Amino acid sequence: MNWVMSGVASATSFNALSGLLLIPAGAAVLLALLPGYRSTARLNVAAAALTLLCAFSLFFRRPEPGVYLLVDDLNGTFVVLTTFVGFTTSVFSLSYIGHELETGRLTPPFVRFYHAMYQVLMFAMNLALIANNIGLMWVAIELATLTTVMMVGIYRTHEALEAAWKYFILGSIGIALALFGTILIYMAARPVVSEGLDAMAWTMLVSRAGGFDAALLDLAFVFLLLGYGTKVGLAPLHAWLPDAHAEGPTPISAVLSGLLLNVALYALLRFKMVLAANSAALAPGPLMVTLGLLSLVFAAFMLYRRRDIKRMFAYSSIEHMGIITFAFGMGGPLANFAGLLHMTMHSLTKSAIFFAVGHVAQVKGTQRIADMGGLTETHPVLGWGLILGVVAIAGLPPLGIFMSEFLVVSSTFARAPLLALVLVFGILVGFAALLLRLNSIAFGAPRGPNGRTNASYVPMFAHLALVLLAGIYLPPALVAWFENVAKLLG
Amino acid sequence: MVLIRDFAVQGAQMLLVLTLAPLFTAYVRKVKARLLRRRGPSLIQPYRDLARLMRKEVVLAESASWLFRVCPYLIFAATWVAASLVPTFRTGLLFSWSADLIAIIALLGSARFFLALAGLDVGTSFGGIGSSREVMIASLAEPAMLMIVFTLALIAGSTQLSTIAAFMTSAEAGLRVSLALGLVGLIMVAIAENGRIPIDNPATHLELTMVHEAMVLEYSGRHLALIELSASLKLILYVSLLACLFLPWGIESAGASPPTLVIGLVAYLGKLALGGFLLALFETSIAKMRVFRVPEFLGAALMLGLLATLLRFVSASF
Amino acid sequence: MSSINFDIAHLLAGSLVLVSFLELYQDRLYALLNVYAVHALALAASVGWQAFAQDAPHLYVTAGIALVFKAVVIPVALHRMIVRLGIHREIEKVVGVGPVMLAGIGLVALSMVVILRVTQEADPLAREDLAFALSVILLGLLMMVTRRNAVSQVVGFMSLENGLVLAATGAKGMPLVVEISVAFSVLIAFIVIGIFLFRIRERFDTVDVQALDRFRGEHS
Amino acid sequence: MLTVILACAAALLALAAFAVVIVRYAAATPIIYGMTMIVTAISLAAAATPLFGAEPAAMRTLPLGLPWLGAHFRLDALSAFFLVVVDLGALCASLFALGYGTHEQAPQRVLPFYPAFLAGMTLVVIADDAFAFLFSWEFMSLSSWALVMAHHREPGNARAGYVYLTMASFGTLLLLLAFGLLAGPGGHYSFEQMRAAHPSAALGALALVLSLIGAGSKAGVVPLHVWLPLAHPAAPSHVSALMSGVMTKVAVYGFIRIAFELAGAPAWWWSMLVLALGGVTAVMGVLYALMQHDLKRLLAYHTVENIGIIFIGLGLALAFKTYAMPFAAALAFTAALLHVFNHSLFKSLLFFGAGAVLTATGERDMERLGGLIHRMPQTAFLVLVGCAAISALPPLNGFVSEWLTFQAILLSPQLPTWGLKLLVPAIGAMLALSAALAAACFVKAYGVTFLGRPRTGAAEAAKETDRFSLVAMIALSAFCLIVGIVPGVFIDALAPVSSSLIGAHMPPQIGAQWLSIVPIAASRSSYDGLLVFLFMVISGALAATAIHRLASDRLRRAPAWDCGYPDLSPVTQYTAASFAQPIRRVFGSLVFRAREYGEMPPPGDVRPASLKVEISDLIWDAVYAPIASGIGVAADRLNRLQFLTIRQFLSLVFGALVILLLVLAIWS
Repeated sequence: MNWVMSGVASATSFNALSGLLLIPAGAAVLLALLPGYRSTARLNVAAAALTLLCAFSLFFRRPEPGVYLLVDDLNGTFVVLTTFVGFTTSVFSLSYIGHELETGRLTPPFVRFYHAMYQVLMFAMNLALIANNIGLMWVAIELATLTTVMMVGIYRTHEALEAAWKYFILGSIGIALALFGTILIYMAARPVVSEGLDAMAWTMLVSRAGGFDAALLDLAFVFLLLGYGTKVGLAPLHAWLPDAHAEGPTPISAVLSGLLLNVALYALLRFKMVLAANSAALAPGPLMVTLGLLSLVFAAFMLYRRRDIKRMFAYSSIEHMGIITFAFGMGGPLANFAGLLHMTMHSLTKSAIFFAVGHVAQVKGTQRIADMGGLTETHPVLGWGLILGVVAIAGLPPLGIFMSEFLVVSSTFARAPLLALVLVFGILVGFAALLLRLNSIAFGAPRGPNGRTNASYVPMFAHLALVLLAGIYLPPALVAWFENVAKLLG
Repeated sequence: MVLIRDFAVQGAQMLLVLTLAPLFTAYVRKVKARLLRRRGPSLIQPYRDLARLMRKEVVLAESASWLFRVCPYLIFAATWVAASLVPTFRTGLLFSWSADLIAIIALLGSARFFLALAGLDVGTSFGGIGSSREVMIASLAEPAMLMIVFTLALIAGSTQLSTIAAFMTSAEAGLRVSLALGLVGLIMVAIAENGRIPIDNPATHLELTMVHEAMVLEYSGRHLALIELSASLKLILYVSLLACLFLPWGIESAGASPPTLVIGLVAYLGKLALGGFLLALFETSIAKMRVFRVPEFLGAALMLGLLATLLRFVSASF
Repeated sequence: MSSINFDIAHLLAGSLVLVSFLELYQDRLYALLNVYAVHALALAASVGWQAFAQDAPHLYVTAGIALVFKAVVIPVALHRMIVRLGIHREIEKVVGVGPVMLAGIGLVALSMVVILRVTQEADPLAREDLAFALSVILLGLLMMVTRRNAVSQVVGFMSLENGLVLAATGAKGMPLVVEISVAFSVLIAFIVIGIFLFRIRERFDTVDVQALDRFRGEHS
Repeated sequence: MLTVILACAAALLALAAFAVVIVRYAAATPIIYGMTMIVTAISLAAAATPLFGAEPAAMRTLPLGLPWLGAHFRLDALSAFFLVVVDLGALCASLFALGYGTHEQAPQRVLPFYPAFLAGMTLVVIADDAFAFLFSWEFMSLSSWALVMAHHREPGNARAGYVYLTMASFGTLLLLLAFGLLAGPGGHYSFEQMRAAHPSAALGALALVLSLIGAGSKAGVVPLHVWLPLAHPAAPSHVSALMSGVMTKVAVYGFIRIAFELAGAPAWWWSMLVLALGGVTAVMGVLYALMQHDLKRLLAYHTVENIGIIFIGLGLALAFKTYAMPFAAALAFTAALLHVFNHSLFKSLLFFGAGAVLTATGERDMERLGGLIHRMPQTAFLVLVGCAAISALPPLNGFVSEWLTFQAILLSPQLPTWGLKLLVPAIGAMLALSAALAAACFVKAYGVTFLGRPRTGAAEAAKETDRFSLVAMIALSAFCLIVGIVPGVFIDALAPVSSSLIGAHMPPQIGAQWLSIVPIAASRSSYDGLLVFLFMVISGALAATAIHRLASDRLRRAPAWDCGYPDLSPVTQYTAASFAQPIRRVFGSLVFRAREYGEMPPPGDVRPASLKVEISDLIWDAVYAPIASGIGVAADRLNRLQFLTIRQFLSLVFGALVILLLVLAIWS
């Protein structure tokens, strides 16, 4: 733990930053050891809540960047979002996993494993976000990937293992490509900065990027884009994503879509900043724009033939990741702001949707869309909650994604009309597909079994309430924060 | 004082068309009969018919509603108002500015609207046939009429009948292609609107060919009398309209002195006589056409109207 | 850096590319494993040389891992697994040797072109190393996508990873290289165990589409 | 005033939230509709004042929406006018729903969304920046979508909702593009900045086309109307009335705002585009309506027709504006706006009537109705007023606005462009044609529904509708009559609107003799609804008195004569399909590829004869079906990518890597 000692100045910041890492890590160990589902699930929630508090404390006192750890406006956003969704998801999984135990889909040892892994995942994501070292970040993202691989396969059904295996293999390739990119960045930085850790520190990379070798940076970015892009789920690197979402436990689907994709995107953004700081390097924008649009349009069409509800929303995640990547690729204060907002809103909304979907799947005992119908009649709260979620994700007001899509589309059209047309086309195609499925799930004569679920609705509606609030009123503090970040992103 | 005189003239015109209408119908019948070498009914036969109908009791179908009984009055009122707005022997009528040519068409449209509804009210198949065909004919005749009105309005710079008539009498009008096209179109529309041969035969009660008569099949007594009177009014209205627009000579414009009034009146009667004669001549020389040929007939009228308007639009720039 | 240092590093890295080509050429699993062992040996030698040349003793650890784990343990384990799963006779290429070799040459050329854009001021050793490493990575990927058999795909992944280690050691003074190579070894162990546990013979490339549909829960 | 209106919008939103809470109680229906009535009445009063007293535009910025921009709201004459349309419609709809809503099977699916829908429409017309505008616009679509889905289990409604929201989203996205264009890369989203920006000709033209498609799809311009006849009838009738009568007008508002104010100086072809679309929309809308036997769908298609008429007026106004003929432009613009107002009146009235019929019989299919005039005399009378008004019969209001439009057309020979010279007469013919066809259509609708004999037991058992519904309909028909006989008052109220957008207004009408309206000069044209009305009343009364004084007033009920073939079965009556047959033959074979397949057994054969009519919607077939199947094919093709093996997925990654490296290699 020498990195704790090395760069951290004040006692409070030490607590906050290390809390982000130590609390999940400690909780993971405890959870792995403790038996009993009820107490461990509560412990899981408590740990997530504490981590969230630590993240909030970063608002008030922000530590100076160290060699290993760094908090600035950019990752502050991500940390708060991650810990928040991590917390609400733990609340959701408290009741969700209970139901899974009751129905016998999971056995107590696996639940213990699940909770421990959950905290490891939190640890890994937090580490990835606050690492000031591209190698450390890489390690953390890989750790997060591996933990989610474990969780995806937790049901041990044929399909789950298949999905986990696919995720594992494709993830490993992503790991490898990202590592090569990381090495290349180091090589580019070494002659300018110095040998050793400094040449991998974000703080150094961004400030000194002007002197780096442009060709190396270009090459590095290609590998990073593909490597981390695999994690983001950009087409054509997305193949693991739908299956992993569909076969894993629903809280993990929520975390995957809501958080892990963001973390990988965060990595891409950081590298984009490095490239943007070097005038000779190729602009990363066009590559991101291309991949983003490709993902958007591809996922939009894929939505039409989905029969599994979770897989469908997984494709919707790909779609939105496409939009976000596109926005960041376009760059400029408006598009960057929109990208950040979209990312935040997507995290909240998509996890809310997965909470709802988890309920639906438990109620109906299946994930097949054909076996669901008339949800607003049989389960009004759940049905309307799901509708609200889908409406939000489809980018309709008064919910938050409307604002970000508004900014992305309108700011793009003034600059690159053709791209905006493709964007609009993709959004519309995806919208129609989602609406088509929503119609059959939420309306019409009830179909399928009408079970009960005792899972909590609170996390879902909490998320949706936040999304609604953001759609109507963004607090100035948040706006200032986002604007700073947007400026950082260039 | 002027107001009272204007009122008097207005009233006179209204009463004139009302009293002349049956006579004109009878006159056309008479001429037709003569042309066919028949003697034909007396000229006052329509008055007798009306009086007899008035005296008879009304036999009302059991399924008839209140609308069926109100319709004759509405139809009569709309037609009469429309007719009273057309200058006959004198322009500058008191209320002429309350409705222009477009409004007159619309008033006739109202009358037809209610007539068609009345046809449907009893719930018989013949009434339905009549209404259905009537609205089909109207759906083409009205636009044709409006296009002709457009032409006239563009030439005269007004949709106001008095203004148009005044313009036509002035030297500016001259001979124009648009006018000729408009005249032909208007005659075609007038024939269709009044259910004359070749569109409809006012004298027939042959089930499958009738239009107007099918709609009023269920009417009897005083209701039928009003309907018949309205039909006569409509006929005289169209002839007056044609006379006013295309043969405006003799219409007295302002400052009514008795001699000019008399001239106007005589001229008007002359025009009516001419119009009726030509109508009868036309009707006797042509056969009734199939119902589904009617759209072609009226389509031609619409095209004429459109052509005339287009010509005006195009030539307005010169 | 002296010219002899450079030449030796160059030679070793180049031999890694050569062995990669050899791997591509093999169509028998046993032979493939043997060639892979050579690949790992070449890597160990290259890393060892870098440790010596850069005077970075920790790189010896990496070299040791390559030598022991990759050149011995893993091939032996895979060898056994092939026997267990009874897949030793299978010829499992998607495309013929000729096109694959041609593609491989194309990839090497591509990596050269891409790396040559890097300015001369960059460390020449790193530059050359990098070109070879990139070639090895691309060839490893090529192998993964042209083989049907899970074991040979693992071999492809491992040679890809060798390329990564080569690149990492070539970057002078890069921290965490050892940790990374350990992490990758663990990853590979996981994959191998996974194949063994789940009896994945051909799960990488099932031709039975209907079976896949069933797995994916997308059948109606 | 703006504050009051904003407070009303907020109150409506609060009501929506409140409705969610209380919806399980039976009293929720009267409470919610009563409250919306009060709120919309206040809002109506607040909105009407700027029209009658010339107040400067009020502005207000709330710290909502886009953070650095805030939500701008502005109440100028145009907003005020449309707000009056919205609030008047909403007021009547709420009143109607006080009675109608009690028959609602699923009030929980209506009550929360109804006030939200009203709030959305209110906010659209007062929004003064692109974000607030589109936000409210889409919110309006969304809440009305929820209302369309209220009766989600009825066949066809799910599809209606789907098509509706998809098209609405399409329109919103296009408007978004238009605003993106007008706002420029700097993101100047407030209308204030856009007004000041004076976009270049190309930019303005593109924005106009986008807004025409975007707002036009919401308004129901052919060929973007497909959702409208599906969605409007699917909603509960008071909502149908609002959607058809009011929401389409809000769309018109959006178009006016962009085309007349934000998109800069118009080019000559703008008006041609708008005119052509308007003409086609008017004729196609009414032809579609003629082919319909579903009462509410017929009304919905008529909305399409009337939107066409409004767009014709707007197109003329644009043309006159282009060539600096302000008075003619003001005339055309006023005609369009007056038609907006009128249509909101009679369309709401007719939908209320349809709702009353629906409640009384449970039927929307005209072929299963008939004879309702005996069972529901008051409703029948009020609907008759509506039918006469929409058929543009004097002295009702529909005629006034169409008359004004005709007058505007008659001014157009002075336009210097050849294209316009040729187009405008054709548009005039189309307008005339659509007016005549509309009358035909309403003869059919009214005759088959209300007249004749009941065709089914349901129609026979119908009962007069409740008092609230009747009062709402009475109010609307009174308005139809009032606007028809004293149009001058309303035209004068529109003067500030046209002065603010056109820079001129029609001459004041109030002072004219006998309350007549004189668009340009008395010698040119004038119309006096009051006199025509009085004239008709007097002559009708005169005839009635004379006859009752002089003639026999005996009356005897007897079986119908029917040329001596009386058949007592109501099935022998003319049906809607048979009524429309002649017109279908004339127009349908061309426009709808209508085909009739009749089978008449030879004499002696006792089999029933049969007649089958096939109608195809060419617009759907030509535009929408290919899009749908194209998306289906693309989705099928791409869907194969879901079922690849891991190796093949890896190949994709590999391929992407190689391509990117190639790009990199070639780049330098």
